[in-house]
Amino acid sequence: MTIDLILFIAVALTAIGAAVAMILSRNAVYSALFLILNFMSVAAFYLVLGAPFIALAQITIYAGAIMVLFLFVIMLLGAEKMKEQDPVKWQRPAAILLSLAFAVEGTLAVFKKLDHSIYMNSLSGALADPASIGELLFNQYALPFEITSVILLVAVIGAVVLSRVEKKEGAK
Amino acid sequence: MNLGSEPLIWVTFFPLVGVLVILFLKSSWKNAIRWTALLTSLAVFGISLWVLGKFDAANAEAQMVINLPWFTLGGNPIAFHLGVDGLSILLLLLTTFLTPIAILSTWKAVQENVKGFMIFFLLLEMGMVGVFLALDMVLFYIFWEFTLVPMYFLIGLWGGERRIYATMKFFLYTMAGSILMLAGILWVGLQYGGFDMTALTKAGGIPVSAQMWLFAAFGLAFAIKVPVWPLHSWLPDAHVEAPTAGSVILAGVLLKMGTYGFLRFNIPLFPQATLTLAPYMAVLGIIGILYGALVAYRQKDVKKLVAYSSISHLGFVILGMFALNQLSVEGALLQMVNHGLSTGALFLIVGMLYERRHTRQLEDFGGLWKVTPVLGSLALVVTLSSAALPGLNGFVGEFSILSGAFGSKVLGSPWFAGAATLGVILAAVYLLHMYQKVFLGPVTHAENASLKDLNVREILTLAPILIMIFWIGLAPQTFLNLISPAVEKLVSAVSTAAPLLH
Amino acid sequence: MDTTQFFNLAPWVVFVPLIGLVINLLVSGRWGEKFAGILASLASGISLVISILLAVALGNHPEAVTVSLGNWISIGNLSVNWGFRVDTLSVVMMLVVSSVGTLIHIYSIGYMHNDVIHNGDPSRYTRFFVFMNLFIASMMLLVSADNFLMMFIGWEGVGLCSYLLIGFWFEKGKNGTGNAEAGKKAFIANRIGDFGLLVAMFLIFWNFGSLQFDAVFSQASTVAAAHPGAMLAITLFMLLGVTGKSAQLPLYVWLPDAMAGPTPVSALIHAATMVTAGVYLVARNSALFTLVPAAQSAVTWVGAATAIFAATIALGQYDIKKVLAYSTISQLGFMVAAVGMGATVAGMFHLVTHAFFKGLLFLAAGSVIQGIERGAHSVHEELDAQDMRQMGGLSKRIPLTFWTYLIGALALSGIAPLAGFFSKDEILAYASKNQPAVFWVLAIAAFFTALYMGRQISMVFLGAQRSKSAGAATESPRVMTVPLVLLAVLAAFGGLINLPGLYWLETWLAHTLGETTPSEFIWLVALGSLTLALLGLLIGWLLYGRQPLKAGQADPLKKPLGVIFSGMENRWKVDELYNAVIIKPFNAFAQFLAGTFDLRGIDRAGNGLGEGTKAIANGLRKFENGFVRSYAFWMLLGLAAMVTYFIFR
Amino acid sequence: MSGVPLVYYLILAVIMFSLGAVGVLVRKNALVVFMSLELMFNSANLLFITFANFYKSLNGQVLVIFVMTTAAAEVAIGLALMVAIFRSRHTIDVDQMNSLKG
Amino acid sequence: MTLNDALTILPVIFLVAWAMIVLLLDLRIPKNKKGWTAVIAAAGMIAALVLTLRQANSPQIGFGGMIEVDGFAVFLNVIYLFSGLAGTAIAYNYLKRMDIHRGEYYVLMIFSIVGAMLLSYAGDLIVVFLGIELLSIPLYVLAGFAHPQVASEESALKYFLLGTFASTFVLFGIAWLYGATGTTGLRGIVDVVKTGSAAPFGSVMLLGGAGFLVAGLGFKVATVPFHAWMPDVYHGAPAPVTGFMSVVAKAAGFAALIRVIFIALPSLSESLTPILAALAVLTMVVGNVVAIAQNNLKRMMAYSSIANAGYLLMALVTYSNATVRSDSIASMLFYLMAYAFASLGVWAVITMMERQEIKGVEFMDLAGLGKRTPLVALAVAVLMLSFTGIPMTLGFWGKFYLFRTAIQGGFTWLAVLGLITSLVSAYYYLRVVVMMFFREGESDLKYNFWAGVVLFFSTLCVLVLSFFPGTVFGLASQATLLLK
Repeated sequence: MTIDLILFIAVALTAIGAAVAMILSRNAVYSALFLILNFMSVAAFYLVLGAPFIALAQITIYAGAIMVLFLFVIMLLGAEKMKEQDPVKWQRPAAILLSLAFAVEGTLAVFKKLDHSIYMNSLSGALADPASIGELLFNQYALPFEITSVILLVAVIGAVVLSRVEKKEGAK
Repeated sequence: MNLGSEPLIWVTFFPLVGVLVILFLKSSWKNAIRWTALLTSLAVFGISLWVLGKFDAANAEAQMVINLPWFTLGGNPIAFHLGVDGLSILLLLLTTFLTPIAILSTWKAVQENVKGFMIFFLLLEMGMVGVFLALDMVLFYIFWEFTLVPMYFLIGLWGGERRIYATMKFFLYTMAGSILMLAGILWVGLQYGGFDMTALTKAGGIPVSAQMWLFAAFGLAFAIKVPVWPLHSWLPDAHVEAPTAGSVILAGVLLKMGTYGFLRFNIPLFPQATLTLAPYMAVLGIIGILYGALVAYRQKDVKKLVAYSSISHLGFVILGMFALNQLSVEGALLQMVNHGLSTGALFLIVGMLYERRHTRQLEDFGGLWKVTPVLGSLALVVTLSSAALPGLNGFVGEFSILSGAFGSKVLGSPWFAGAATLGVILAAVYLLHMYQKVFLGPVTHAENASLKDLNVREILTLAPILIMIFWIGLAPQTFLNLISPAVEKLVSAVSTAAPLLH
Repeated sequence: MDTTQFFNLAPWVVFVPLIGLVINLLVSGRWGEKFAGILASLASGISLVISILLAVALGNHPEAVTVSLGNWISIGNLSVNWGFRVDTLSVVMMLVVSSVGTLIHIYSIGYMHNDVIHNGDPSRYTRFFVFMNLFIASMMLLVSADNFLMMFIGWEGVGLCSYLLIGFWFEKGKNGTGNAEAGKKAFIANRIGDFGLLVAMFLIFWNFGSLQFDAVFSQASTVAAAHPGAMLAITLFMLLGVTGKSAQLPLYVWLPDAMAGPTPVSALIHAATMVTAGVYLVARNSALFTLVPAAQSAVTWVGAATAIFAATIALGQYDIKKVLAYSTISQLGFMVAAVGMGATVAGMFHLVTHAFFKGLLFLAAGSVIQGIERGAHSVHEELDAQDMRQMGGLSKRIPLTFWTYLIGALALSGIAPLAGFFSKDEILAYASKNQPAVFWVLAIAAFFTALYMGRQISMVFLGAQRSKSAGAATESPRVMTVPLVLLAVLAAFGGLINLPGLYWLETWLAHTLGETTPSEFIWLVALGSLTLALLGLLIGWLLYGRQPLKAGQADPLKKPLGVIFSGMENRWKVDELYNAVIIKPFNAFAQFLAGTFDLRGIDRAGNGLGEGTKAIANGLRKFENGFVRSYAFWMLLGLAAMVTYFIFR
Repeated sequence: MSGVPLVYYLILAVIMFSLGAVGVLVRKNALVVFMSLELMFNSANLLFITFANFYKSLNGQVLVIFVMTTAAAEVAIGLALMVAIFRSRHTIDVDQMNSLKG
Repeated sequence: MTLNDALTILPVIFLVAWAMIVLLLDLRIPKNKKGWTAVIAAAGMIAALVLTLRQANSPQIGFGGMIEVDGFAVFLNVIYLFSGLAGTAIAYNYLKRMDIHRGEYYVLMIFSIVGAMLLSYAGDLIVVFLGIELLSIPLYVLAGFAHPQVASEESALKYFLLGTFASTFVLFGIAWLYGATGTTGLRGIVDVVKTGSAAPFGSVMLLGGAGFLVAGLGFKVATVPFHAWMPDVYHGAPAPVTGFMSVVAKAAGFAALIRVIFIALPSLSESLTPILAALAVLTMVVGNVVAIAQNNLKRMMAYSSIANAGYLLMALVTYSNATVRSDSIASMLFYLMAYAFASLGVWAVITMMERQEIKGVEFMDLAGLGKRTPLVALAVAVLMLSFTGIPMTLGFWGKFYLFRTAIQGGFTWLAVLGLITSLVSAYYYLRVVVMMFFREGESDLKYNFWAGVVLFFSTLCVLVLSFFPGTVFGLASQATLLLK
C-alpha cells in the first residue's frame, strides 16, 4: 500500500464522514459546516487530480460563498432545528435501505466491471492553468458559457420575483 | 371525376348541408329547425333512391366508386374510397329511410335544445352512411368511431333518468371493441399491402395463424356492436335511456354496423378463420336468440323488453351470416333490414306510449287497444312482424336464415338451426306477453282511460314502416334481387378460399 | 262452356275476403252494422261461389291445376311462387270453408249484434267481421297453396285469427285477462306446432330441394329409399304441427280455453275449419306418410288416444261450449287417426261432415246461450249463461234451436242416417280391418260421444228449467235460425257425399290422392257402432233426462264413478300438470336469466371491470401522498431499477 | 497520487451520490435537502475531474465550472423560494408541504 | 464563436435580447398597463417565430457541433413559440384577475422557451444539461409566481427540489458518459463507440450513464416512476403557467430524449429498448388509470399529461428499427402537435375558470357549462375527444401514427396495450363532457377574448387539420429527415 493510497483513503473517509455527519446532524448549521468540510476534502482531490483552478473555485465559490449564503439563510429563518417526526413511517428505513443498496450496487458495478489496473495520472500544473481553461471557455465552450450567463440572469430575476412582497390590502 | 355528379358523395355529405343551415337558425325557431332536419333527411333519402336507380343489381362489385387518394402510410395509400354494392345497398337505404322517420318522431318528444338534437342527428346520419359506403379500412374506422360521438350526446343530453350511466357504458363498450379493430386494421394494412378493401379481398393470402387473431380483433368490435351474447349488457341500458329517435336509430342502424362489419371484413378477409370459427359464432348467435328471448320475457320495462328482443333478433343474423350459404347470408342481410324496421317501429310505439303516459312499465298499461284502437292495431302488426308472422317481413328473413343454416355445410349439423328455430316459439311468448300487458285486458289505470289515439303525424311516422313490413313480407324479391349477386360472390369467395369444403 | 277458364279465379278465393276486410277497415263501421256484416258475408259468399265454380271446372278437368301469380322468394336454390293449387282435395276444403263460413257469417250478423251490446262495446262489431274475413282468406290460402311455404302463411294466419278472435273480448274473462290469456295460449301452443312444421319444411327443402308439393311428392319414394331417417323426421315433425293446429295430445290444451271467443268463432274456427287443418296437412302429405309406417302409426295412435281422452273429459263438463270443445278434440282425434291409418278419404269425409254438424252444434249452442242471456236480462238474473246446470227444459222455450241441436247431436253421435254415422262408420270400418286395437279405442270413444251428447241434450233441453233465466229464455232472430236450419240440413244429409256404394267423395279425391284403399261398408261394424251410439244416448238419457236434475244437484255420475268423474270434471288436471312441469320452471328459468344471470352476472362483469379499474386507481393514488421525499424515493427506486437492469443484465 | 486506481475515485463518487440521495429522502428540513442535492452535484463534479485526469483533457474541468455556476443559480432561486415560503408558512419543513396530493 | 455560429442560434439570441428589452421596458410600464408587456413579449415571440421558420430548410451545425439546426428543431421550436404565445394570451387576463400581474412573467416565459429551444438544438450533452436548467429555473419561479398563495409556493418547492434532484441524475449520467467516451458531443460519443476507442471501460459505463440520463430526462417528460411531481405541480401552479409548461417542458424533454437516444446511443438499443418499453407501459397504465380517480380538472390533466408521455415513449421504443426510425420521430412530432393544441385549449379554459385560491377546477365546477357557455363547452368537448383519440380530430391521427409505428416496428403488444389504456382514458375525458353537458349547475367561467382565441384556434386546428393528416405528417417527417 503506497502512501498515495493511504492519503486517498484518509481524505475519502473524511469526505464520506462529513457527508454522513451532514445527513445525521439535527442542527442545520452543523449540516452546513459538515458540507463545507466535505467540499474541502473534495477540493483536495481536485488539487491532486490536476485541477488546481477548480479546487480553488470549489473552496471560494462553493465552500465560501454558497455555503455562507446557506448559513445566512439558516440563521435568518431560525430554521436550524425541526421536529424529526416522520409522517410517512416507511419512508426512512426504506430510503436508507434503497440508498444503501444503490451505493453497494454502484460500488460493486464499478469494482467488478471496471479495470483496476488503471491508475490516475500525475499531472503537472501546467495543463490545468487558468489561462488554458479560459481559452477553452471562450472558444470551444463559448455557447455554454453564454448560456450560464443567461441562467444566472434568470436566477437573479427569479430571486427578485420570489422575494418581492406585494404590498396590497387584504394580503396577510 | 366530377364529384358533383357522384351520388355517393351527396348521400354521405348532404346531411352536412342541413347541419349548416340549422347552425344559422335561431335556437328558438324550433319548428324551422325541425323542418330543416326533416327535409334534409328526406332529401338524403331521395338521393339514396338516386343511388338505387343507378345501382346495377346484376353486378356483384362495388359501384359508383369514388376513389380519391388521401395520404399514404408506410407506402400504402389510404384513400377516400366510397362505393356501394349488394352488401351495403339495403343498409344504406335503411339508414336514409329510418332517419326522417326518427326525426318526425321527435316533433313533440324533443322540446329542449332542438337545434343541438337535430345537428347531432344529421351528423349521425352522415357517420352511418359513411360506415356503409366506405371501402377503405381507415376511412371505415373513421366513420365507425365517429358515429359514437353524436349518439353519445343524443343519449346523454336527451335521455332518461340514468342517461349518464347508459351513455358512458355505450361509449366505453363500443370503444373497447373498436380499439382492437384499429390495431387489426393497422396490422392488416401494414403487413398485407394496403387498406383498400377491394384490393385486399382480391389479394387474399393472409396466413391462417394471423387470420385467427385478426378475426378476433375485428370480430370483437363488431360483436360488441351487434351485440353478440355475452357482450350485450350495454344495449338494454342504452336503449332504455335513449330518446325514442335515438333508440330507433340505435336499433335500426347502429347495431347493423356490427353485423355489416362481419360481412364486409371478417368473412371475406379471413375466410379460413371464418370457417373454423363459424360454428362457435353460430353457437353464440343461437345463445343470443334464446337468451335474448327468455330475458326479454321477464322484463318489466317495455323498452328493455324490446331491447332484449334485439339481441334475440340479431342472434338470427349472426347465425345466418356464419351458416355461410347463399340462403342464410341473404336471409341475414334481409333480416338486418327487417329488424331495423320492426324494432324501429316498436321503439316508435314505445315512444308514443311514453309521450302519453310518461312511463314504460308494463304494469302501468293494459287494455289500451280499447282506448287507442289505431295505435293498438298498428302495434299489433308491428309486434307480429317482429314475431316473424308469415306474410310479414320478419318471416322471410328468419325462414331464409334458418333453412339456410339447417343445411349449412359450414356448420355441418342441422341442430344449430333446429335449436335456433325454438326462438320462433319464444318470440311469440315474449312479444304476445308484451302486447297483452300493454294493449289487452281491462283498463286498470284511470290515467289510461283517456289516452288520445294517434294523430296524423304519428300515423305518418309509422305508415312507411308498415308499408315496408308488408312489402318485404309479400314481395321480398325486389330487395333480394339487389343483394344476391354480391352474396353469391361472397359465399363463393369463402368457399374457394377453403378447399376443405369441397 | 270452357270451364277451365274458371281455374284462373282460384286466387280470388283469397283476394275476395281480403278485399272485403279492407273495405270494412276503411269504412270502419261508419255505415252501420248491417253494412259490415253483409259485406263480410258477401265476401265469404263470393268465395263460396268461386269454390263452386272451381269444383265445376274440376269436374270437367279433374287433374290438378296450378295458378301462379309470380315469384315470391327466390334465393339460391330456394324458389317459391305465389302459386294456387286447384285440385279435388283443396276444392273440398274450399267448399267446406266457404260454405260453413258463409253461413256462420250470416249467423254472426245477428249473434254479434246482441253480443256487442251484451259485452258493452258496439264499436267492435266491424272488427269482428274484419277478423272473420281475414280468417277466411288465411284458411283459403292454407288450403289452396301449392307449396309448403305459402301454406305456412295460411297456417300461421289462421292461428293469428284464432288468437285475435279468442281474445276478441280481450278485457273480459277470468281476472279481466282470461280471454287474452286464452288467445295467447292458443297462439303459443300453435307456435310450438309450427316449430315442428318449420323444421319439417327445412328437412323437406334440404332433402327434396324444393318446397313445391308436386316436386316433393313426385320424389317421395326415391328420397324415402335414400334417406329413411329424414323421411321419418319429416313426418314426425309434421305430426308435431298437426298436434298443435288440430289440438291433439299433448298440445290440445289451448282449444278448450279458446271457447272464450264469441260462439261463431268457436263454430267456424275451433270446430269446423281451422282445427281440421292438421287433418288436411296429413291428407295433403299422404304421399309422404304412406312411405313411413312408423310415422303413420304414431299419427294414428296420437289421434286415437286423443279421441278417447277428450271424450272422457267432455263427459265431465258443465259448460255447454266446453263439452262441444272436448267433443271437437275427440272428433279431430278420429280424423287424425283415420288419416294416420291411411284412410285419407274417410278422414276427409269425417272432416266435412264434422264441419257441418259441429258448426251446427256450436251455432245452436250460441243460440241457446243468447236465449238464456235474453232471459236473464228480462228477469234480471246474474248467471253464467253457459252453465248447463242452470238450463234445462229449454226445448219448450226455444224449439227451433232444440230441433236443430238435436239433429246435430244425433249426427255427432253417429245415428243413422245422419251425416256423422257414415263418416264415423267409415273410419271404424277401416280400423276394424286394419288396426283392431285402434278400432276398439275409437269404438269406446264413439260410445262416450253418444253418452255425453245424450247428457248434454238432457241437461239443456229436457227436464225442468233450473233457473229463472232458463224459464225466460227466448228464441233467436231469423238471421240466426236460418243458418241453423241450413246447417241442420247439411248435417242430416251430408253423408250423401260419400254414401256407401256411391263413394262420390272417394272417386273425387282419388284424382288427387291417387289410388287409395277403397272403402268398405261393413255391416257388422255399422250395426255395432249404431248400437253403441244408441246405447250411449240411452244411458245419457237415463241418467240425466229420465229424472230431471234439480237445481244445485250434483252430477248423477259423480257417485258411481267417484274419483274418475272428478278427474274428468277437472280435465285430468292436465293444465295444472303443464303449469307445474313446463310453465313454472320456464318462468323461473327466464327470471333467473333476466334477474340473476344477466344483471348480477354479465352486466356486473362488465361494470366490475370498470369498478376494478377505479379501485386500482384509488390504490395507486395513495402513492401520490403529497410528500416530496416520497416522490424522490420513487424516482430513486426507478433509477436504481433501471441502472441495475443495465449493468447486470 | 498516481498510486490510486481510478475505480476508487469512481466508488467515492458513487458513495457520495448515494449519501446525497439519502439526505434528500430522509431529511425534512428543506435547506438540508438542498444541501444534499449540492452534495450530489459535487459527486458528479468529482467524476468529471477524475475523467478529465484520465483523458488528460481540460474539457472535464470546464464542465465543472458550468456545473458550479448553474448550482449557484439554483442556490439563488432555492434560497429565495425557501425564504418566501418561510414568510408565509413560518416553516420550511418539506413534510408540511403536502396540501397537494392524490 | 464566429458570426456563422451566432447565426445558427439567431432565434435564441434574438429572444434573449428581446427578453432583456422587455425586462427593461417593463420597469417603465405602470402596474395597470402590464398588458403592454404582454404585447411586446408576444411581438418578440412572433419575430422569433419568423426567424425560426427561416431556418426550416437549411440544416446547419454550429459551435463545433454543439448546436444542430435541423427541421426537427425547427418543428419543435415552432411548437414552443406557439405555446409561448398561447401562454401569454391566456395569462394576461388571469394575472390581472389574480392580482399578480408582473412583467417578469413574460420575461421568464421567454427564457424558458430559450432553454427549450436549446434542448431541441442540442448537439452536446453539456448543452442538454444547461438547456434543462434554463428551461427549468424560470418554470420553478413561474410555478411559485402566485406566492404567497400556499398552493403555488408548495408547487414551486416541490418542483424545485425534485427538479434539482432530477438534474443531478442528468449530470451524473453525463459524467459517466463523459467518462466512458471522453467527450460530451453527441456525435462524438457515437464515433468513439463505433471506433471502439471507448476503451478501457467497456459498455458498462455507457449503459450506466444512459440509465441516469434517461431517468433524469424521464423526470422532465414525466414517465412513471419519475412522474410524481407532475400532478402536484400542475395543481398548485397558476393555470397559465401549467398550460405553458404542459406543452413546452414535455416537448423539450422529448426533444432531449430523442437527441440523446437516437443520435448518441443507437448502440445501446438492445438494452435500452426493453427499458423504454417498460417505461412506456408503466406510464400509460399508471397515468391513465390514476386519472380516472381525479376530481380536479387540473390534476386530471396532469395525469393525462403523464399518460400522453407514455404514448410518446412508444415512438422511442422502436428507435433502433431502421425501417420506422424516421417515421417514428415524425409520429412523435405529430402527436406532440396534436397534444399541444388540445392541451393549450383545455388549459385556456381552466385559466378562465380558476378562482382566487389557486386550487384548480373541481369537476363539480364544470357542471352546467354546456348551458351557460355552449361554445366553450363544445370546444372543450372536441378537445377531450381529441385526447381520447376519436376520429375527425387531430388526436386520432396522433394515436394512429404512433400505434402504426409501434406495430410496424414489431411492438404490436405495446400498441394494443396503448389502445386499451386509451379506452381507460375515454372514461375520464368523457367525464368532463358529462359534467359540462349532462349535469345541471352554476359554472363560473370568466370568459375573456384572448383565452377564447387560444381555445377556439386550438379547437379549429384540431378539427380542420384532421382532414389533412397526410400533409401534416409530411411536414413532420420532412422535419425529421434532416436529423441524420
